[in-house]
Amino acid sequence: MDSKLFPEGATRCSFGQYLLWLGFISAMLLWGVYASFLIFYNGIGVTAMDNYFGFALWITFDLAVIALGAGAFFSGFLKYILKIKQLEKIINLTVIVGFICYSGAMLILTMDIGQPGRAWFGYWHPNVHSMLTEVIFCITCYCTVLIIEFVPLILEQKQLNRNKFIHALAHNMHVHMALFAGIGTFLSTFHQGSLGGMYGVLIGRPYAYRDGFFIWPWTFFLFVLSAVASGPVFTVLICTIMEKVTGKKLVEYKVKALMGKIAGSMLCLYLFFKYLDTWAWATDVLPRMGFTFDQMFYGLIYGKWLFWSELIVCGLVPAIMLIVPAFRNRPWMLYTAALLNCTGIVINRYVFTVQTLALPVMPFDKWYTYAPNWSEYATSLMIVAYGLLVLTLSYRYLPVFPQERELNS
Amino acid sequence: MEEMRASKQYGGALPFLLGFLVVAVAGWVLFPDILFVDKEQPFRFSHVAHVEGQGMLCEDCHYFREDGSFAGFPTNEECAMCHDIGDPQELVDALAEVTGSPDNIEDVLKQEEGPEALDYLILSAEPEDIQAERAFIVKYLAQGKEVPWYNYQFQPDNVFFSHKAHADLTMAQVAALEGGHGEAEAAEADAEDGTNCNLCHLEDIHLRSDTPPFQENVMTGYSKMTMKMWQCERCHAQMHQSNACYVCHK
Amino acid sequence: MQVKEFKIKWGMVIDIDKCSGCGACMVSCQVENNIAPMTQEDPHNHLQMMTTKRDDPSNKLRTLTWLNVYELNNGKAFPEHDVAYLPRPCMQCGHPACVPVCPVVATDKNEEGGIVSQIYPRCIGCRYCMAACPYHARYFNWWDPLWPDGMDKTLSPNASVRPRGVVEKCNFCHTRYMKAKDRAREEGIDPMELPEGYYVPACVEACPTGAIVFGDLNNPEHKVAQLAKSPHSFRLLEKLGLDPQVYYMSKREWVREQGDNHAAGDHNSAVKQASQGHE
Amino acid sequence: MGLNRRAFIQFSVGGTLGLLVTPVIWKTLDDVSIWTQNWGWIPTLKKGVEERVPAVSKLCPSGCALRVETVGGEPYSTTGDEDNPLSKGGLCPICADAVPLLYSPTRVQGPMVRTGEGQYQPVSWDEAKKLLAEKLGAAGSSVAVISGDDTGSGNEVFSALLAELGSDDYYMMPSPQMAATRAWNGLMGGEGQIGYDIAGSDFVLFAGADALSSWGPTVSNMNAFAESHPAGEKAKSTYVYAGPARNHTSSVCDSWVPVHPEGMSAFLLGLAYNLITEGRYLESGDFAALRSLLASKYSPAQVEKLTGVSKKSLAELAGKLLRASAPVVVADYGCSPAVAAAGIIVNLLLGRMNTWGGMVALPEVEPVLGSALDRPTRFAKDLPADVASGAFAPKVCLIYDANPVYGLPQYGEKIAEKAEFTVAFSTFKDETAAVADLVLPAAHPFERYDDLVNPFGVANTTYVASSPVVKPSLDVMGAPQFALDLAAEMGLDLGFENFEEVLEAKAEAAEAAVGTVGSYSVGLGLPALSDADKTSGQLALYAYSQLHIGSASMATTPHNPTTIRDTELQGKQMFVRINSETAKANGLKAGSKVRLSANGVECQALVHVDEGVMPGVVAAPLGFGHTAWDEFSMGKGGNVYKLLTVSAGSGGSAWTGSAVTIAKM
Repeated sequence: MDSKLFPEGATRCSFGQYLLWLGFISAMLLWGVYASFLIFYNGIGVTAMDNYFGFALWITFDLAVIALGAGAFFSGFLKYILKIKQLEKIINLTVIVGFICYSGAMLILTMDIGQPGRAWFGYWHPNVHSMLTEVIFCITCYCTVLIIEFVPLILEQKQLNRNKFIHALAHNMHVHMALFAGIGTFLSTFHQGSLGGMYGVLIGRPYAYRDGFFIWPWTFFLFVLSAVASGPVFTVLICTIMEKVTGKKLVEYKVKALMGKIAGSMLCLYLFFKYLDTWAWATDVLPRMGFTFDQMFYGLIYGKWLFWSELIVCGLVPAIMLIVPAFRNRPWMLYTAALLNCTGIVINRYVFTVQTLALPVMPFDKWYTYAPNWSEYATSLMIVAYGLLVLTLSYRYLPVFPQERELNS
Repeated sequence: MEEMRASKQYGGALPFLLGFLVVAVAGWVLFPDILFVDKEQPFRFSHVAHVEGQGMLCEDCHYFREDGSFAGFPTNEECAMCHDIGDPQELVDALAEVTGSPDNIEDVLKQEEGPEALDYLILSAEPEDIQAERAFIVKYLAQGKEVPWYNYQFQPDNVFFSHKAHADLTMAQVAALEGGHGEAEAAEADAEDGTNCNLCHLEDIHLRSDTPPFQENVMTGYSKMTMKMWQCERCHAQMHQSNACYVCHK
Repeated sequence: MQVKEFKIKWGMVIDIDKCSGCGACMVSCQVENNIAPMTQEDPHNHLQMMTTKRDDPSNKLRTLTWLNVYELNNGKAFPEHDVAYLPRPCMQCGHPACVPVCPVVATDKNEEGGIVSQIYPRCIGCRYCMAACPYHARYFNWWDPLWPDGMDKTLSPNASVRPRGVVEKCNFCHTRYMKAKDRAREEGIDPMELPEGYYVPACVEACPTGAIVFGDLNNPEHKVAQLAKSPHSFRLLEKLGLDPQVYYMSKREWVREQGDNHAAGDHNSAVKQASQGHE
Repeated sequence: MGLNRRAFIQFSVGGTLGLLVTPVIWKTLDDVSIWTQNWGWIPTLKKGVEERVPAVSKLCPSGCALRVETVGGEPYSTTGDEDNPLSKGGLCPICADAVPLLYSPTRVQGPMVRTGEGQYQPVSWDEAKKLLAEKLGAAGSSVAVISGDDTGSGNEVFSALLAELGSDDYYMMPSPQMAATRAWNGLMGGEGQIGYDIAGSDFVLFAGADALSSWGPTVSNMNAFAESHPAGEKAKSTYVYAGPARNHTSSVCDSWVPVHPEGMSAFLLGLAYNLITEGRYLESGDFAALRSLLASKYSPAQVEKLTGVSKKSLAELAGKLLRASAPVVVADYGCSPAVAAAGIIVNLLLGRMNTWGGMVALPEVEPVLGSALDRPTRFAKDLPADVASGAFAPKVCLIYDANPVYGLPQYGEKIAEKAEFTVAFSTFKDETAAVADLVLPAAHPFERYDDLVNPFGVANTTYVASSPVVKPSLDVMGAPQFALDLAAEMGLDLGFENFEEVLEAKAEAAEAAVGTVGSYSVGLGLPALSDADKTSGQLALYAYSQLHIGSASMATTPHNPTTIRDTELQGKQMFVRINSETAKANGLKAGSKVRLSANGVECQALVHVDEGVMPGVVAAPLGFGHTAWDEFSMGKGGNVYKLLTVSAGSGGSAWTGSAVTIAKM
C-alpha cells in the first residue's frame, strides 16, 4: 500500500502488521498524552514527586536518555571530524536515536517545570552561574542541531528526493554535515559536562558534592565520558533489537564491534577517573562534610549494592568485555556488555538524582523513599512510544541503513 | 513533479512584500486593539470640581498614613466627610419608595433628578457632575459599598511599591538624569521642585474633569499604563538605587 | 564564590531550650504568608476532583511549612530520654546553596539585610534550588492554592498568593521589613538604622515563650548580635560553609551535637568548633 | 490573478517575517508569562489601612488576649498583645488561626431547628426565640445549663436566667478549674480562686499540669517561663515537670520526674511526707490526721510502688523545694480534686499560701447579675455523676460554649437522650450541634462582646473585655446577648438588657476585687486523699492535650494540620506512644496497628515507640476522632476522651487512673 515510499530496494512488513504495531505504539502514546494533559491541567502535584524528591523519575529518565543519546554526537564526531569511515554505516541511526533522546528529554522537561509558560525565562533572564542555564541553552541548541542533522535523512526519502531542489538541499546539507557535527560535539560535550556539574556543585548534598579539582573539570568529564562510553553501544543495542524485530541484517557486525570497541575504551577511561573520584570523595570530601562512606547508603533501595553494581558489575565487567577483542567479537558477549554498560550509566544517573536527595543531611532528619506513580510512568513511556514511532517511521520510509540492501540480498 | 512547473507571472518579490506588509501592519495596528479593552470607571470623577471648585489639596485624599503607607483612593468614609448622607438606610428607604423595591434603587439614576431625599444631598452644580454624584451616592454610599475604581497604574500583588520611598524625589532631579529616559525627558519640560506624581500617574490629573477609560490587557489584566519591571529598574539604576529583587517584590 | 557583605544582616537566634514545640509560630507563619490550608478537593475544579486527590497534611513531604518545627531526641532510653524542638525557617545563608543554581535569577541574595529573595513570578519551577538546599527550607506549590469558600477574605496583605508550580520559602516576613522602612521614613527614622523590634517576623511575634530572637546581627546593640556569640550558640550544618544567618542555642550538649554531622573521630572537636566558629 | 502555490508560499514567508517584526509574538510570549503570574483563579489581596485591634479570642480553653490585624477593616491575622499581661505578645496555636475560622466552612450559618435524624431547618432568630421561650415556659424549672465557658461573664447571664426560671442545675464542663475549686473551695473550705504566681517563683513544680502547653493560662505561663529563662543567660528559676510522659511542657523544663498516671496524688503526698519529716507543719486541726494518713499509706517506699518515683528522687525533689526561696507546686491531673488538694497541701506545707511566687487565692469577682450563682457554686454540680445517677433529666437543656458530646462522650452523648429539648449555642457545626434540637449560632469571638474574668491559674485579678472587631458575616449573635433577649421575651428581669452593659459592670466589679483572700477552715480533703493509693495494676492511659490538635470544645483549625507530626497522625490513623519495653511486653513494634480499649469502648491507633513514655503507660493524644466539623479534623484518629474512666471520688468525678488494654489488630 505504501510500498512506493519505501527506501530504494528495501522490503518492509505488510501494511496490516504495520498498522497493528502502530496501534500498539499509539495506545502507549495516548496513555501518556492523557497523563500529560492531567499534569498540565492540574499541575505536577499529580505526580509522586515531593519537596524532598523534587528531581525524580523524570530527571533520571532525562539524564539517562541524554547520556544514552550521546552516541549521536560522539559517532558524528568520530565520523565527520576524525573521519572514521566505517561509522557511516550506522551514523544515520545514531542521529535518529540522538534526536529521539534529546527531543524526548525536552518534552519531559516542559512537563517537569512547574510553570511551562515561563520556560523561555531561561533565555531571557539567564543566571550565568547556574549549571542549569548552561544545560538549558545547550540542550535546546543541540536539539536544533540534531534536527538539522536529521533533516537531510528525511529529504533523502525516495519520493521527496525526486524533487531537484530537495535533492540538492539534502546533498548540500550532507556536505556541510561536518560543521554541524562539530557544533553538536561542542554543545553536547558542554551540556553533558554541565549536567555533571549540576550535581557536583550541590554543596549541601554530600552524595553528589565535589569540590576544587574534583568539580571542575573532573565531574564534567565524568559525565561526558560516561555518556560517550554508553551512547555508542546503546545505538548498537537499538540496531540489534531492530534487526531481531525486522528479521533483517541492517549493519554488519564489524561496525557494531567497532562501536563496542570505542565505547569500551571510553568506559575504561571513564572508570579510571570515576574510581579516583570515588576514592577522593569517600576519603576526603565526605569526612570534611562530617560524613562517612557507610552513611551514604540505607536499606535496600539506597543500598551499597547499587554502588557496586554501578562500578563493578556494570562498569569494570563490561569494560573488559568490550576492550578484549575475543569477547567483543562474540555477539552475545558484545550485547551483554552493551546492556551492562547502559545499565551502569542509568544507575549512575539514578543515584545522582534520587539517592543524592534522599540522604538526610541534617542529623535529625531521616531517609525518605520515593516511588514514581502512574503519571510519571505513563509520561516516560509516552516518550519511549514516541521514540518507537520515530524509529518505525524512519526505518520504514527512510534510507537509514546504507548496508541494508547488500546485507539482505 | 507535475505541479512544480514554475509560474512566472509573479516571479518577483511582490507576494512576499505583500505578505510582509499585511501581517506587519495588522500586527502593529490591530493587535493592540485586540489586546486591550477599554473599561469605564464606575462613574465619572472630576478632579477639577474638587481641586478648583472646592479648593481641596491633593493631600486631602491622597495622603501618607501614620505607618508610612499611602492612602491611594479615598474610602467612602473619607468621601462622606463632605458627602454626608446621614443614615444610609433612610436614603435607601426613600429611594425604594420611588423604585418600588430596595433591590432596584439604582433605577433612580435613569431619571435626571429626584427624589427629594437624594437631590437634597447633591453638592455639585454642573449637570455632568450632578449625574456623577448621584451615581456615587446611590450605587456606593447608600449601599455601603466601596467604589471599585480601576487603577490606571495597577501593579500586581507581587509588587510592593513604596510611595514613601519616592516621596522626596523631585521632578527636577528626574529631569536632570542622564540617559535616554522617556519620562525624564517628558518631565524636563515642566521640571519644577513640586510633586512628582506625573512621573507615573495620569498626567496632570488634577486638571482633568473626566476619568478616561481604563485600558485592560485581556490576557494579563494589567492596565496599559502598568509600569513594567524594566522601567522601574532603569530609573533605579539611573538614580544609583538598588535593583535587588526584594526592593520591590513581595 | 564570594560572600556578599551587607551593612545590615537580619538574623535569628533560636533558643531551643525555650521552644516547647507548640506550633503557634507555624500557624502564624501560614496566616501571615497566605499559605492555604490543606484541603483535599477543589470544588471548583471538577476534572481534578474526578481524577486526583490533593495531599493529606500528614504527608510532610508535600506541606508548605516555611517554618518547620523538627522534633529532636537524644536517642537514649527511658528515663534519660530527652526531647527538643527545633524550628527551622530559611537560614538566609550568607553563602546560599540555592542562589547560584537558579537558572533564571528567581532567587537572589542581593538586598540590604541579607534576606535571600524568592520571586514567585520569575520562578519557572525547576526545583533545582530545592535539590540544593540541605535544610529543606524550600517548598514547592504542588497545587494551586485553595481556601475554603470565603476564607480567602482573610488573606494577609503581606504576601502575594503563589500559583502552583513555583518554589517558595521563608523570607523573614520580608514585607514587614518594607513596611517597617516606610514607617521609619514617616517617623523620621533612618531606614538603615531600624531600632530593635521595629521589624520582626510573624513567628517571632507569635512565639509565647520568646524562643526566637530577631534582629541585626551586625548591630552590636541588637540582642541577636550578642546571643550569636554565646558559647551555647551554633548553626545548623556549619561545616558545609553555607554561613547561615539563623543561629540556634542550647545548653544541652546533645542538641548542639545534632546541629552538624560528625564523622567518627571529629566528634567533640566539631561541637566545639560549631560553638566557637563564628565571628 | 490566481493565487498559485509559489505565490502563496512567498506570501506566507513574507507574512511570517512580517509577524516577527510586529509585537504579536513577543508581546504574547511576555503576556503569557504575565498571565501565569496572575491567574484569574488565584485570589488577590485586599488593600487599605492596616490596623491592630485588641480583642479576646476564646477559642482556646483559657482564652487569649491578642490583637487582630485588619486591612481595610477586614481581619487577616492575629498577633499577641504586648500590652496585655495575659499575652505579653504571645499567643497559642488555636488563636493564631482565629481569623481564618471566621470563614470556616464549618460555621453554623444561622439558627436551625431539628426536624428529624440529622435534619435541620433554618429559622429566624425571632422564631428561635419564640420557640425556646415556649419550651422554657412549658418546662417550668426543669431546665439545665451546661457551660464550657471557663472564664466569661456569659456564665452569669445564663446562670441568672436559670435562677429566674427556678432552677439551679448549672453544670460546668470538667476542667482544672473545676478540680481546684472543688478541692479548695469545697473539700478544704477555702475562700477565693486559686492561682499560681509562676512568674514570681524560683522553683516551679508542675505536677501533672501541662502548664506550658495546654493547662491554665497557657500563654501567660509560657511568658513566665520565658522571662525566667532569658536566652543566653543563667535561668532565674528551675522548672520541673512530673508526669507519665515527656510532653511539650517537659521538653523545656529543667528536669522531668516520671510519675505513673495513677500515682499523681500519691507522688504529691509523698512529697508532703518528706516535708513533714523535715519539720514542716500546718496550722490545722487536721494536721495530725494528715500525718497519720501519710505515715500509714504514703511512706516513700509505698509511694515508690504507686508512682515509680524512687525514694531517693522524691527526697531530692522535696529537698529542692525546701531550699528554694520561692517554690510553687502546680498540681492537676485528670481534673481530679484529690490531686488538686494534695498539691495545695504541699504548697501549704511549704508556706507558699498568698506569698510572692507562691500559690494565691484571689478574691472572687462579684457577680453583677443579682440572681447569678457565684463561681464556686457553678463548679459544684457534677455532670457525669448526675447523668449516671439519673438526676440529670431536664426538659430543656441549654448548652453554652461547650461540646459535651465530643469532650465528655460517655455522658455527653446521653444528654440529648435525657433532656427533652437541647439547645446548642455553637459557633461551629460541632458534635453537640449535630444532635441538638435547636442550634443557635454563636458569634465568633471577633464578632461579639466577651470577656475573660480571671482565667484559671492567674496570680492577679485579671479582667479583659473585648468588643466586636468585625460585623458578623453570618446570621449569628453572641449567646449571652440572646439569653438576655430571651429573658426579656419571657418577661424575666435579669437586670440587664445588653451584654455590653454586663461587661461594663463586670469590669467595675473586677476593679474592686484586689489583693488576695484565703482563709481555709475545715479539713484538708483527707477523705479524698485516703483512697488515692489504689492502682489498677494494668496498663495505664495517659491522655494528653495539645492545643494544635484541638481542645475538648475546638477541633483542629485549618492551619494546624501541618503542625501535627507524622508521628502523631498518619492519614486517618493517630498514634499512641509507648515505651520500647511496653511494646516488647505486648508484642508490638513501631507502626503496629492496635486497638485500645477501656470501659468497653475502643479506639484504633498506630504505635509510636517513644522512650519518653514511662513503661506500663500508653500515652494517647486527646483532640482527635471528631465525627463532625470539617475535613481538617473529621474522621481523623480516635476520640480518646471516650477511653477516660470516670472515678467518682468524694470530691467529685475525676479521670485519673484510666486502665486500658492494648491489642494488636
